[in-house]
Amino acid sequence: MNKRTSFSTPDLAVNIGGIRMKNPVITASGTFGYGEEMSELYDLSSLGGIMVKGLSLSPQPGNPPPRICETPAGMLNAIGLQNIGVRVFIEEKLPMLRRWDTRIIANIYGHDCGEYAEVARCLNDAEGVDGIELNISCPNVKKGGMAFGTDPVETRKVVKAVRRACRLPLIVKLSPNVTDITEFARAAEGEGADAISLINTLLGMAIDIHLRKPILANIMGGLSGPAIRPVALRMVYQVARSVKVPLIGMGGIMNAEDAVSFLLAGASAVAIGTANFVDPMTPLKVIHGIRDYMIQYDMTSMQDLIGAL
Amino acid sequence: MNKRTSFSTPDLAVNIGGIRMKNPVITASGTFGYGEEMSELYDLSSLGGIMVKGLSLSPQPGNPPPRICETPAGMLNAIGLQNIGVRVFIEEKLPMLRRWDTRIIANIYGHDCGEYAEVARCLNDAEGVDGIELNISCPNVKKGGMAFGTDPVETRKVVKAVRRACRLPLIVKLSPNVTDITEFARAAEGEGADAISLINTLLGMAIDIHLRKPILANIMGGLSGPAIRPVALRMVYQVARSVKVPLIGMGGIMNAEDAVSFLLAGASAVAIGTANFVDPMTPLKVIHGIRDYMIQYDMTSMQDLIGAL
Amino acid sequence: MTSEVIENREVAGGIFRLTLAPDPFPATVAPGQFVMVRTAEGMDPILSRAFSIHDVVDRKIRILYRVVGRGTGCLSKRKKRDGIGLIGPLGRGFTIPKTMKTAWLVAGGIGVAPFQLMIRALRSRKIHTTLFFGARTAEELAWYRDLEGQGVSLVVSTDDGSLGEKGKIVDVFRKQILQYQVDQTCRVYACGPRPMLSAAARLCRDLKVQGEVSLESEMACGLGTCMGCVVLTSTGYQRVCREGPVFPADSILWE
Amino acid sequence: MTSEVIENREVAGGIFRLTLAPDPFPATVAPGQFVMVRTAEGMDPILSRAFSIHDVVDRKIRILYRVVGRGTGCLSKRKKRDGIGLIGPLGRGFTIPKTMKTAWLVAGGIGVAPFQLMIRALRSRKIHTTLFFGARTAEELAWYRDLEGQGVSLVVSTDDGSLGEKGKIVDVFRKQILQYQVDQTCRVYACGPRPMLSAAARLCRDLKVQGEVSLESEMACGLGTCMGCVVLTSTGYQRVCREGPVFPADSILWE
Ligand SMILES: Cc1cc2nc3c(=O)[nH]c(=O)nc-3n(C[C@H](O)[C@H](O)[C@H](O)COP(=O)(O)OP(=O)(O)OC[C@H]3O[C@@H](n4cnc5c(N)ncnc54)[C@H](O)[C@@H]3O)c2cc1C
Ligand SMILES: Cc1cc2nc3c(=O)[nH]c(=O)nc-3n(C[C@H](O)[C@H](O)[C@H](O)COP(=O)(O)OP(=O)(O)OC[C@H]3O[C@@H](n4cnc5c(N)ncnc54)[C@H](O)[C@@H]3O)c2cc1C
Ligand SMILES: Cc1cc2nc3c(=O)[nH]c(=O)nc-3n(C[C@H](O)[C@H](O)[C@H](O)COP(=O)(O)O)c2cc1C
Ligand SMILES: Cc1cc2nc3c(=O)[nH]c(=O)nc-3n(C[C@H](O)[C@H](O)[C@H](O)COP(=O)(O)O)c2cc1C
Ligand code: FES
Ligand code: FES
Repeated sequence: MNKRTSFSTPDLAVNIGGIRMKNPVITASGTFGYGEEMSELYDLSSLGGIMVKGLSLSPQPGNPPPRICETPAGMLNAIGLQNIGVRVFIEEKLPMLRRWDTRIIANIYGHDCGEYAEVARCLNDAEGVDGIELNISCPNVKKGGMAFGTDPVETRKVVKAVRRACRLPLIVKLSPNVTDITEFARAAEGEGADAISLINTLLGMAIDIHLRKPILANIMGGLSGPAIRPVALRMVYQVARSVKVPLIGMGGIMNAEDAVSFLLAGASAVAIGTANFVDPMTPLKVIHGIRDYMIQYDMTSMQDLIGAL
Repeated sequence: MNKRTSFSTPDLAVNIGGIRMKNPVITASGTFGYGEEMSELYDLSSLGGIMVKGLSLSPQPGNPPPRICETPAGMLNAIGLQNIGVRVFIEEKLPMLRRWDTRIIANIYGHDCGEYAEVARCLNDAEGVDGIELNISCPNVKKGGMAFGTDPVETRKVVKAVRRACRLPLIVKLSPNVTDITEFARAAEGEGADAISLINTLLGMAIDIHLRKPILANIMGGLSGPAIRPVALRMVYQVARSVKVPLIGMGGIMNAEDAVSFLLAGASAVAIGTANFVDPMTPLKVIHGIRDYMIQYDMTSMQDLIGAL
Repeated sequence: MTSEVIENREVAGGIFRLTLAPDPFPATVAPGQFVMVRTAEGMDPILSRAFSIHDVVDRKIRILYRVVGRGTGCLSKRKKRDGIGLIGPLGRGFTIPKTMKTAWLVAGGIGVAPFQLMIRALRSRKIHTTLFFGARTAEELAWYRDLEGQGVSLVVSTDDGSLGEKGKIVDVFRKQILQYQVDQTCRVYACGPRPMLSAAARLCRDLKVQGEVSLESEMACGLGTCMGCVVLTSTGYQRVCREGPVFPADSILWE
Repeated sequence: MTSEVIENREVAGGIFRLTLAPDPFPATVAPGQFVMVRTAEGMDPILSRAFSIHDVVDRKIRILYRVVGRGTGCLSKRKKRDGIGLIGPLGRGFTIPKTMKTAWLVAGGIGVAPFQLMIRALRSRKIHTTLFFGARTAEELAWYRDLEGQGVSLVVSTDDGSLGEKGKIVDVFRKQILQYQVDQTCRVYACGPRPMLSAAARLCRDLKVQGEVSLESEMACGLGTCMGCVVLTSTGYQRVCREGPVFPADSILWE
């Protein structure tokens, strides 16, 4: 209470496995493109970080449409990781992204460990990438994707391969489609991950009962949005109690209250995904709301908030 | 199209592993009590079946409140299987339930295989139970519950024990909190399950950011409601392609369209859970809606509809 | 069942009175019972909210609610002629023994809601009734002046003393009741925040007067099927929606 | 940005015209662009819906929509003075080359929406314009008589022949256009159901006339970030929300 009288602005800075961010709010991979379009809407320098759309070695066409489908308080997507490829990203998108004073985290995936490592190596040699997020959890591509994230042996292999291939801070993004999420978190940590992000989407499906076929051309897709928040929050809470590396929590965060609940559960930062579609200003509102919450409860630094359940 | 001219009412009857039901709409365990209260609202004889609240050998007090918490398009519950015990159920509730012309399915759980078997034996000897639903998937009790449903070896053991203990049609209810649901379905089928029901709730959590503690006294709870429907539908679709026994699909079914999508995905019957809280008339509306759908598409029996993707 | 909005009026800052015409109109309605209300069309929020039946006039049901969150926020936007889903009346209301002569109603804030209907019932039995009504501010109380014309004594208090006595209504009630000779013909009825109810329950125990409290709890079904709304009583967990919401004050383990 | 509902009027059975006052008003609006609209308060439905900008009058944006599902159902209930979240204008609209002299607009059903603003643009450039407008029934067409005063030729058809010619509007258009001498100063603009658009595209190819089609697709962001709304073109998957919604008719692989 007496701290209140100082009226000091709380310090929102966090260090996520070596990535120093001015605040704990990141935009989730695949929901923010390469930042270009969003920069027309607001100053990206306000963000703690940007996780760019998943990058692979060569450009990918992605899945045929329909790729998305609305569900109660959520959505399914089966984009199939359409992307321009890591080299084009480095040449064409990264220079533009660097103009903003924020951390650029490259989300990557490959079809096998070698390809994962190769993408990481490209980024390691490029100028201006602050960290790598290893997507071992995408449910929408046959090879390279969920298979790595639902078998702890595979998880270990791919993390090891990428760890060797680059010196950048390494974040491993876990799949929620597993029996025991902590097992995968420990596997990633054991192989040298600097941080863990969770959760990716839950595998789901929707059917058009009149056409009598799945709505998504890919049949199944990944469920995101507030619908999955209770599951995401539970997993963050569990993983926070079983590893030491910092966590980036995500899954249905729509506003500052949601973000605070992930921080209290033990995440050191949060990522905003589907909410960017619902209200593109969400990340800014979340940053302000976290600050207001900290002021209300006399918290001066993020350490007062993270895991303070 | 020419069938249409006959104006025959479609036949909604199904046979779920030996349980003959007049229609494929059941009320899900834990969302309908023992039917008593609901019988004040409508004629329970309209239902295909009733799955009663989970029964254990001895009465259980359940978890301390708060036990429920609303979430986006869903809810968390941590009832902790409060129940009157199987013997009191047989003596006091079953005679009343038998008055309705519907199938009574007893949902059971135990703390170990022996207890599971003992509950099944009691029901086997009682008059008027049409089938048993084995709950190996409740996330809200420490022992006896999810542990059995997230380890295929344990699943096999408990199904085997109960299979031996009773001659009643045996339905095994799977937990969705697993990496590969089909593995558990095959395990249950292999040990003699007559049918499989899925899904139980997803393990989730919610936090009160002002009190800085979990909202549920039990910390975690089970997520149900439309939020989880895409996950449930996906699992039904997957399991339908890997076992031969009939499936009872559930998870977020709110109306006839939802129910039809589960039937198309391969379920032979559906159960209505959380929707009973939102609109207690849902099961009746679903029955009528399935009938209307069958008439619209000239389906005469459930065989035309089940798995007709 | 469905109902039509007849009126949805803000009677004080953030407090609304909603008048609904249910179809069909329920056979019986007892004071202290509640209804489950679908506050929004669609699924946000998904669960219905419980509201005490505030009054019954002319085959209309009234509820009184304070806007606190998503559900009541949605409800406050429903307009005349809108349809609203409704279940009820539900639960066990207040009991009024034949031999009763004196009723003390203790209401904290929006906890006053069920007492309008209760006052009608008490008056029709010619029971001498006093309503102790406490609120945070004068504004929350002022609109309730209509009650004065209804043959009940009214004692009010506010947290800030801006109207009536200053302080908690239970304390005001305690001071007054100590001057009475209480016996089996008297009864206390309390509705409001949990700390107020437990204080009222303690008072009843000390004075050896029968008391009834109307509880709140998180509810999913309101019907007794989900087992979500339980409260710990001397006979174990009881459902607030079925065995309650009104319980004998001495049956609740207040911890 | 937010906007205030100025009017939300049912102009024909199930077809509404919504007039919104956005704050701030966008710097530029081109015909064929769209806006993303939050149809409901709260999260049911959670995704915004795309609507073509129907008209701009007096710093107000108008959209024209048919109630088909949950989102448009919610939208139809929004009342005057309600606040509605809005993003836009978005995407690439119709292009009007300097040398153009003749515009043929082909609209199927609610696909007529973007053409009101388009007609204003064409008229201001004194381009000779004919609107071919097909609908299922006379009612869907009748309200649109206002267009007649605007200096465009209007040809209408209905599926049942209850108004105008009987049959699909593309067929009506085909018959008429065959009588013209088409060249580079003519252009076809089409908006409506996908089969209509592909038929229009085929016609353009056959007649060697430039055509533009406005496509629909399932959208999450409307901004170009989710990659959800793609359509297969001769240069691969393109985003309907960013590279479209208006595409050269010959660039789309109609399959
Ligand atoms: C038997 C019964 C009778 C009731 N009668 C009335 C009545 O007559 N008038 C009335 O206004 N309300 C009454 N309530 C409370 C009502 O059901 C709602 O829970 C409350 O209005 C909050 O709903 P909400 O959706 O607006 O808030 P929510 O969005 O659910 O919650 C928002 C905030 O309100 C708090 N909150 C949640 N539930 C309650 C609660 N039960 N009481 C107080 N705060 C809560 C939450 O902690 C949260 O901070 C009654 C509840 C019960 C169980
Ligand atoms: C660029 C663009 C511009 C658009 N402009 C307009 C416009 O000016 N006026 C207008 O009324 N609509 C327009 N739409 C369609 C609009 O965005 C909605 O998708 C449509 O109105 C259905 O929304 P809903 O929520 O009511 O239906 P939903 O609940 O989403 O769906 C209900 C039913 O409608 C069908 N449906 C879903 N999406 C569409 C769609 N895009 N078109 C037709 N049927 C659909 C579904 O298959 C379903 O059967 C446009 C779409 C795009 C992409
Ligand atoms: C349209 C869409 C595309 C996505 N693409 C990626 C991706 O390329 N790589 C990745 O790791 N996660 C991807 N995700 C997952 C999100 O980053 C995030 O983990 C998930 O959506 C949960 O968060 P949310 O509920 O806030 O959206 C995508 C999600 C959506 C909705
Ligand atoms: C309040 C509540 C209590 C439940 N109790 C049980 C139970 O005792 N046994 C059981 O097998 N499942 C229980 N369930 C799970 C449901 O039967 C059902 O599998 C699940 O809720 C998913 O369906 P729904 O989304 O339609 O509710 C319970 C669910 C709820 C919401
Ligand atoms: S609210 Fe469901 S039992 Fe009381
Ligand atoms: S709607 Fe998201 S990219 Fe087009």
